[in-house]
Amino acid sequence: MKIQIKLFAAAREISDRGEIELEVADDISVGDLKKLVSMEYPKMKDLILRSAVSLNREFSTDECVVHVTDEIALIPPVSGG
Amino acid sequence: MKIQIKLFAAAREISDRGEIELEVADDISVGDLKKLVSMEYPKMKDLILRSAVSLNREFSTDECVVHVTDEIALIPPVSGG
Amino acid sequence: MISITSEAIDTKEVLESVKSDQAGASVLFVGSTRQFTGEKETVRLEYECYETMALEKIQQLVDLAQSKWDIQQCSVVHRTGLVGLGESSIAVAVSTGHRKESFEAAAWLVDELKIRVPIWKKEIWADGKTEWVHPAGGQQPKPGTLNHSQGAS
Amino acid sequence: MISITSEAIDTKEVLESVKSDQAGASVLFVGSTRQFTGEKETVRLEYECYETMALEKIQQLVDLAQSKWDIQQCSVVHRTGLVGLGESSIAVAVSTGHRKESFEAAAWLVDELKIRVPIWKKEIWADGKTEWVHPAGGQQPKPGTLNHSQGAS
Repeated sequence: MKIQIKLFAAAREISDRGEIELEVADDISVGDLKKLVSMEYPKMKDLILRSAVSLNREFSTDECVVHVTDEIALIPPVSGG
Repeated sequence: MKIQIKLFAAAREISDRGEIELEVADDISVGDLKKLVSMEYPKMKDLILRSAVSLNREFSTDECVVHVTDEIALIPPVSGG
Repeated sequence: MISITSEAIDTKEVLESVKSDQAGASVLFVGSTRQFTGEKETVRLEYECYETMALEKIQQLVDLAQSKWDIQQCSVVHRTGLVGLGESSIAVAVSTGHRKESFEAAAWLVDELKIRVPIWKKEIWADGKTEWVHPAGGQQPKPGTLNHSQGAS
Repeated sequence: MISITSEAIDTKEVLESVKSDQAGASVLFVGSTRQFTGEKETVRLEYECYETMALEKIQQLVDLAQSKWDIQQCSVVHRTGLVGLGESSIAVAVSTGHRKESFEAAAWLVDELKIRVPIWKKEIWADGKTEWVHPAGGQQPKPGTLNHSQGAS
């Protein structure tokens, strides 16, 4: 399936784009998705290790399954306030 | 010596005046002064038991000595804020 | 800014008075007339103060707060006279480098002011009765208690 | 009032948004751009956010705060884009019957927002360098952690 991942902050700057598109296996886990993005974008690897993934604007765990309809984002450690 | 004592809040309302004048012994203690005021103004007695006395805008203890030049006030329990 | 005023408190001015480029955090506390205390209904409050002593005591509290926390700016304004429902009787503002200190110092200043500063509140109840608030069992300030060893515990 | 805005924050409006005759206490927290962090000098900050998620997360925090404390009104406003020295990036206001709850809830909301809401800060230093702030060892939010059993401990 084809998915889009929103990128923010350092992830957006490192990849120079606000969203990336990837072809991934159906029912891929969040953990595997993070590994895949790290391989495709090695410059983001360190940051991805410290980042969360949100599915439909909720934080997920590595075990969560990604669906094609999910709104997906990479959430580096936050620093608002 | 003749002294004036400033009164506030319930003490002012009970005595119906913002300041009272008393003839007291030289070097009277704050404790004795409070007793004297309680005798002169029995309606204030309960409140005086719970009140402090300030000398020159500093809280005093019963042992402090009152001087004729002191600025004296009866300070009922405060409730600002 | 330390002041006692019979006018309405300009809370925006109080907050702006603590502005500093060295501050990352500011906390403004505003106390106002609350309508209900349990079942009893307040229509307004009246504040009276021993102004010269109150100003000195507030200044002592501000000085002490500045010795306890790394404060950029600190303001305390108290109103006197009648204070209607929802109107402000007190505003305390503190600015600091980091937020923890702002919250702590502002809360401490309000706590201490309520114990140590000669200001009194009269409740004017909806049933027409009035009542000076002189808390029973309240800590009665003693000389020399306003020092570094106590307060923020 | 919950909002994310690229305009300057009107802190007076945020404070007024929590006004209530049932409140005896209001606390307004304002976070602003601090010039120095140790030896390093900041000239401005830039904030970026995942707006739809950030608004949902802030609403969840406000809902949770209202379940933890007896809050009259609660507002959270965060700014995005460039925020100059001394300008405000965040304003949180809480009104409650009594002051303890206002201080606690406002401090808790700021603490939690800094952990759980997808907003990021970029330091723009005086030497021309820039740096996204992604705290190391920071608590990484997990699903289901936003519940009653944690937070205000």
